[in-house]
Amino acid sequence: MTQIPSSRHSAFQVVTGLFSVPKAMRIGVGPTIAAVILVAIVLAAVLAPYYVPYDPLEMNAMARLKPPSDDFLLGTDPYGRDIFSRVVTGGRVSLLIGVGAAVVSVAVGLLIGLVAGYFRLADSIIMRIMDSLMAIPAILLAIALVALNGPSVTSVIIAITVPEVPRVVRLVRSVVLTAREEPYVEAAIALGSSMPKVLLQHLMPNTFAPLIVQGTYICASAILIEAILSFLGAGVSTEIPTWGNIMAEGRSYFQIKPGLIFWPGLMLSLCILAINLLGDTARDILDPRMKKREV
Amino acid sequence: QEETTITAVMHSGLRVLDPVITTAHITRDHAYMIYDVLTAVDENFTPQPQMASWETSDDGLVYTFTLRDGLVFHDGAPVTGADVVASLTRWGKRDSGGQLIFDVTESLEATDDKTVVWTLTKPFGPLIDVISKQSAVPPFIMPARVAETSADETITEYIGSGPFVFDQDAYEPGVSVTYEKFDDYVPRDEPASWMAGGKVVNVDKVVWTTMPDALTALNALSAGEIDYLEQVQIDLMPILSGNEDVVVEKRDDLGYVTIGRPNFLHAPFDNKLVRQAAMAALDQESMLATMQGDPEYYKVCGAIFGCSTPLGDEAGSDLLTGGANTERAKELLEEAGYDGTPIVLMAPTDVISLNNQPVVAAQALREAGFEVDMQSMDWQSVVQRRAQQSPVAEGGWNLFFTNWMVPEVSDPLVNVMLNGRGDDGWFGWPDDPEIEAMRTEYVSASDDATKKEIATRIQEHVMDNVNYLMMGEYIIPQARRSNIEDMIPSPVPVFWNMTKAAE
Amino acid sequence: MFFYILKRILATIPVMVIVAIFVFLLLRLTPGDPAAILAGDAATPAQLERIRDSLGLNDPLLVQFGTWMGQLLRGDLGTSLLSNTSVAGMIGDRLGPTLNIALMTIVISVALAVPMGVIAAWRHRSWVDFLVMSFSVLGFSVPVFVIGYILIQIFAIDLKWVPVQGYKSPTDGIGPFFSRAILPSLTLATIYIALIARMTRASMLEVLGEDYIRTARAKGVRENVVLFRHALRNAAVPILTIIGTGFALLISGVVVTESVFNIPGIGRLTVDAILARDYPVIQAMILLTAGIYVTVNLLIDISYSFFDPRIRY
Amino acid sequence: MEFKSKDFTDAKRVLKIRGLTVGLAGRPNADPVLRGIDLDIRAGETHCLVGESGSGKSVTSLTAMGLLPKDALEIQGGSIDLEGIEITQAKPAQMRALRARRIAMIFQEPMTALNPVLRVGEQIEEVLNMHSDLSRAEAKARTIDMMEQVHLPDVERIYAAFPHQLSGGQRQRIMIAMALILDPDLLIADEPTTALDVTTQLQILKLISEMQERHGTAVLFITHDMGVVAEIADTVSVMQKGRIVESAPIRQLLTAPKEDYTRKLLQAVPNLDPRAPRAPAEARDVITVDGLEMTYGGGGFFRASQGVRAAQDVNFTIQPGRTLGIVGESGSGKSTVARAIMRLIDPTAGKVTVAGTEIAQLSRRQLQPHRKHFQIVFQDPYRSLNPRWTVARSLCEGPINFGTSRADAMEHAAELMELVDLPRDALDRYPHQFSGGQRQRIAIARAVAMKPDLLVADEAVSALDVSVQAQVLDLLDDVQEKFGIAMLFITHDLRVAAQICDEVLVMQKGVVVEHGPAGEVLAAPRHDYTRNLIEAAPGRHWDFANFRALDRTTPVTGATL
Ligand SMILES: Nc1ncnc2c1ncn2[C@@H]1O[C@H](COP(=O)(O)OP(=O)(O)OP(=O)(O)O)[C@@H](O)[C@H]1O
Ligand SMILES: Nc1ncnc2c1ncn2[C@@H]1O[C@H](COP(=O)(O)OP(=O)(O)OP(=O)(O)O)[C@@H](O)[C@H]1O
Ligand SMILES: [Mg+2]
Ligand SMILES: [Mg+2]
Repeated sequence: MTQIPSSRHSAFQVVTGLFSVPKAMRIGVGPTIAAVILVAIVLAAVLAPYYVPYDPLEMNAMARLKPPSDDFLLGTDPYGRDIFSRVVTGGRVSLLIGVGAAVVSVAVGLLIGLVAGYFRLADSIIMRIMDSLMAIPAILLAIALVALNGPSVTSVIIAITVPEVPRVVRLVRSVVLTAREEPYVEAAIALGSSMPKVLLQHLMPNTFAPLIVQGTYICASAILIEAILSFLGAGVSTEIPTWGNIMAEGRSYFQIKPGLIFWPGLMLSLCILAINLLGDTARDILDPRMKKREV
Repeated sequence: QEETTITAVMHSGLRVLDPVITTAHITRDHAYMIYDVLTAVDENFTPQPQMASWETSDDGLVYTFTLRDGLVFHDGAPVTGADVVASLTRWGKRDSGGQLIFDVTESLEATDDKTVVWTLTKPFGPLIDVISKQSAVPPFIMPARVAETSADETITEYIGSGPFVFDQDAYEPGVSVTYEKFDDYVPRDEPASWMAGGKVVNVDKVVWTTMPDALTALNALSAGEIDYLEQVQIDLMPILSGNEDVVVEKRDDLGYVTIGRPNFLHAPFDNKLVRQAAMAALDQESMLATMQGDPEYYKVCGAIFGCSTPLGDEAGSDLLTGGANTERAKELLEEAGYDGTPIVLMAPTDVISLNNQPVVAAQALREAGFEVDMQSMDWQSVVQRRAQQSPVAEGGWNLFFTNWMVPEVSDPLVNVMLNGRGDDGWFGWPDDPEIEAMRTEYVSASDDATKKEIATRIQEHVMDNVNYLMMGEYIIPQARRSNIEDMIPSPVPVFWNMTKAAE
Repeated sequence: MFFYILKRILATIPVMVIVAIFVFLLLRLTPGDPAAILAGDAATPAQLERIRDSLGLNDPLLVQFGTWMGQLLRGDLGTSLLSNTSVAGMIGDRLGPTLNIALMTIVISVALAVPMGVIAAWRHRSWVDFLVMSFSVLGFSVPVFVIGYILIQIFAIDLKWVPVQGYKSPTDGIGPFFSRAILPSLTLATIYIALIARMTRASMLEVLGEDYIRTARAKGVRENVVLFRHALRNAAVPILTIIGTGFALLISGVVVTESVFNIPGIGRLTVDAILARDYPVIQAMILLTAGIYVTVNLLIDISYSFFDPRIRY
Repeated sequence: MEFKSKDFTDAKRVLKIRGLTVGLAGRPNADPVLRGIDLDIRAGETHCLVGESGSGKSVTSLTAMGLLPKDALEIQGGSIDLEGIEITQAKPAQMRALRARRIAMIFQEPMTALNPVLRVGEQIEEVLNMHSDLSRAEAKARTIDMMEQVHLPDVERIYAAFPHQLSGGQRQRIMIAMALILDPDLLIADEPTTALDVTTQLQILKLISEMQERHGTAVLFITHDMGVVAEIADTVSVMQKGRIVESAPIRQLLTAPKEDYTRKLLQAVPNLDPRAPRAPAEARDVITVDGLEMTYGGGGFFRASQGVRAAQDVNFTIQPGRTLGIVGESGSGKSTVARAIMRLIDPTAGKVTVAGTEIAQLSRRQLQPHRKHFQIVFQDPYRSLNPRWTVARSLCEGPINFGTSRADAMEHAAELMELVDLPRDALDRYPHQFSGGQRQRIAIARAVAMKPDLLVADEAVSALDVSVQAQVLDLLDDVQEKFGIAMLFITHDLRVAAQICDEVLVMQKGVVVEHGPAGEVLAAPRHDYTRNLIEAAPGRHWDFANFRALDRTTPVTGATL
């Protein structure tokens, strides 16, 4: 007798396995795929100089707007530059801007937020300034800041960071304000721990989980804002390809050369998707509340 | 009969309404709608009477203008000699050509309502040419009370005697401007030719709007939401190609020039050899090709006055037109003892027609051995920075690119880049007595042959001294719905003569 | 309540003052010269200098700031350096389009995003949830202008359902207004929907775990009533908050959308003003948008107590 | 002591559970949560379900309601028969129709179980809207009527009130009205009084039995309070680890429990007989509190507010090795006193002298060196340890703050683990890897690590179930004996106070109403408030540990159930 698998059961499992994607997410397939994609994109970007077929800046007036071919994998742009080389190289600065903006805003916001959350005196002054910064439309602030410093990578990072910082500060402050009512914080005070120690060792770790989510969000939106700034003519200098300025430069070619928007757009979307998914996963892992719920 | 309205998308938004204070093209275009001019050039570059006919005394010192009949301002007041005098005076304070004339003016007076007499202290040959020019600041005639505004302040009342009336209520700065046909305008009898001839208006209303997005403008035209698009990006023409209701065409053959301007005050461009090296390194063809794509719409041209103008001459321009001569550039740099001082090249990011040139130039210059520090900034920062005479380290600059319409460079007087008076000159400030001498000669020249001869010498001088880098000519085509017809092929887009048939 | 509102309104004063000072300083430090754009390309340095003088740009910073503040206190927003028209008038002309589009965007976003989020939370970890979440991540990851182009291509060019561009005020007829406003609103809404749907989902997930939801179910209440009557109102506060802070995002999106769809709104006005360094316009605009932002968030704060009776001021 | 002793053999069977097995959803091989439960409840009967925390009481009740959390738990076998309807097979719509009409439920936390944003009247009325065709006016009339039946005052006003505007007892009355408005056959009450203070608890218990009498409802009452069981049960089932280990009529269970587990459970219940006071020590007082006063809030920019006077004129002293208990109903100011002494809040007036130093007015910095003299243990074992820190790190924090080297502190921590009866190797674990009782022991160890003179325990055992509570109380006793620590023990449970305190201080609304040796205060209260408190303690006449009535009857007259 041949072995017959317990057919009903396994078929059922296969079907549920196929359709309940989120269950797969829970056990980590989603985050795994996301991690693989992200690592691939980052590697592709970082290693770009070693494998791209053309210098991403090299113009060739005779080869403008060529369709994809063996010579030009994804065709060429209006300057006759190789789109493939530009898109993969563009990831370098886009990611740098994303990560840079995220790291700087989180670090600065964390510092200010801890101070505001803990020292009542500083709180009201800091929060008024933060409110003001939040009230100024980010994009306008960014344009003005870029105009002030010139469209370098640093100015774009600064321009994106300045309006993000108040959000981080608010977040950190609110976490600190709630956490300082926790009995374990009171216990630490009763045990004679000094204020800085309570702040750094007990309160600050509480901010990590929400900060990771916020950080991934900032990272993603920074990459996007850079694109919008380029669209408005206030992005990173055209000498430095980024996904944002490739798209912005290619925007009027949307109907005749969609690749100029599609490819960087695809990279950007994949990247942001992956970053977001990983951020959520990291939050779930870090957040003790989540842990308790699962137990 | 239904009202006919033409909706046109112009190259930029109208914000400044004073044609004297600014040289912006859109303001000039606006001024041609609502104001009239005394005299104007026709398509043969020949001045013709428009509001007034003129007579010149034999010694060339007295010009008498006689206003034609039927000229009224939009508020109903007749145009008088006093209005003309006030308008010319204000213009003379701003326009470089006008300044030259007023430097030799003894008096300018209205002897009666219809007559204006302009008396000079010494002959000024091109006087009529200067007041007839169509760019950059033509002398538009306004009511005297408006023209009495200081030349450094903008006017606040927009009344002219031109073929269209400005609709103040519908005006939204930077967004849209509406003109209505001026029913009391009396056109001349001659057929329209450039800015001269009869300005017969065949539509009731013209609305100019601005579309910040090139693609949207194209789509709006194909969808029939607008009638006319002043500038079409050449690469995008395929989008319109299948649409029989849309015509893409060149309006006139003159077009624009794109130029690079070195800063004469600082190293390395204070050295003629280095400027020549830059000229050798750059290649018109590749710069124009990246800008325009289709060779139909650009022309390699070494004539600093434009290749199809009366004064145009390509003498001595081999280095410019013969492609990139990297070898020669290297030799010249060697000879000049170029020490690798980086060139600060200002690259605007927000003006599409100026995006490409610095990028292409940077690549070519680097290949020739220049150190190039290309600094991206918005156009406003360029505009501010190019006025800085300080050294590069303190916020100065070495090179930038800009564009002109051909008529704006077409003779030694209108072409501001030929000014050689150092600090009083245009950005870049060459102190060039030779060229100043030739310009003075030009002013006193009375016949065309002499003028042409002087122009050729100036051309040769510029090719040697590299006052600026002529980078070639290009044309931006326009697009219209096919029911818009009979537009005058003039460098300035004008809306008289034009008809709109029912679609 | 009254005292609370009064207090909040008073608290906006320092915020606006800081905004004013900040913006003023930022602008004056930014390179760029309104006189130069006014005069055009061919102007000589001497001419520029004279224009600068007549615009008051050569006065000491403090004097300029004082003049501006004085004007503001008299309710005068100043005059555009470029067009020489009153800033209040310019803004008045262009506020309508932006506000109408923004309003429509908010209505569309809330109407779509809240049910999406609710259902995603309800069917937590099902394919609906996955779909909603994927959509909202996507909404975050595609630049606004790309979305705009795609919508134009599909609905205006291929299907020809609506015009490509332009704006008509609702007073010119609801039809013309709607057909022109729908695409820009949808464009703007994508990111907003993403934001609200996410927050709704998260907040609902939290609430659905609460005891009173169990109580409602123990009473035999139907699921839709459980979700929308019992859960959603409790989840409302964070959703409202995100609608408020998302408003800032909306303002950024407006700038781009107005370009793509050629809408004569304040977003474009501001960007143009920044690029042209038309200081009075920029200053007024930033104060205005900051004011709108502060007001919207004040209104939202006040509305909390409507949704949650425990919140009393 | 009187027990209920009605015979139910002839009564109609309302609920019949057979072999009910519930396990983790999607994990058929994991240990089930319920392992074959059998249960019968008859009309008019009150059946109590008791057992330690986590034994499956709530899961049993939720299964009967068809309210198991779908993605976490699932029925793996057995049947639940509700008057002929098989609940395990019912469709969601069917189940919805049954709820409130046939089977209703009230929950432990009346605050969280009521929707905070809906008016309580509407919440009751919703039941009618869902299950009947009454017009709005009729529904409202029925609701008002029901609210009157549960003895709510000022019904019209309360109808329009939101939950947060009501007291705990009132909220629970609303829950009861909601559950009983359709006159269901079975009422499940999952710890309905645990969150209430004794006096309110008494009223609610009375109300439930009154309603039961009136409507002949069967009640499944879940609790871990044996006193409550003794007062209200007809029959009792004892649960342990997902099984019912014993099921018997109340008298039989309390007098002659068959199972060891039941015995253990009963023996852990402290009785209301106060302990014999220990001899006062010779040493000088560890703490002297003099005229302590605390007012919260007050001031305000626009409206000067009164503030809450949470403690007024509190005076007491404690000597080494002795325990002072503070009792009183919820909100009487007990925690306020504790926190003021700990200087977690700054008292508005009064003196607190600990180990010879006046600390009430010291600045934070000045206070720091004195912190080691007094330590605190909090109520909630889940929140009083930093979830991100290992036990070792938590235990070392205090000593390191006072200059002990890390190595010494670690050594000491290991000793402490032994002291509180936890394995040494548990030092590297995180709090979530421990049970509530174990965490509370760690918290005690952390406090003891400082070798304090005074230990403040604010409801340190209130969150624990009886058996664990007994262990922790033993531990505290041990520690006190070993180190001669003075203890301030705050509780609302008079049984616990009776067992552990030498002296008792009774607080009401921020004021001390009675203060004296535990024997005197608890056995012969002088103040009415104290008397009420004691009378309200359920099952106070029964000595659970010895399976008999208390031989000495407290000389108190007044209300009985
Ligand atoms: N949603 C859930 N997911 C997984 N396990 C659960 C869930 N709810 C309860 N359990 C498990 O079921 C068991 C019984 O829990 P239950 O809540 O019924 O205990 P209990 O007897 O009511 O305790 P307590 O007295 O603390 O309320 C516990 O071991 C618990 O871990
Ligand atoms: N931080 C605070 N701000 C304002 N009022 C407070 C604060 N903490 C407590 N109160 C009020 O002070 C009074 C006493 O509270 P406290 O916590 O001391 O009571 P308790 O006796 O410990 O009650 P429980 O048994 O419920 O713990 C209560 O009316 C409470 O509402
Ligand atoms: Mg339970
Ligand atoms: Mg308390």
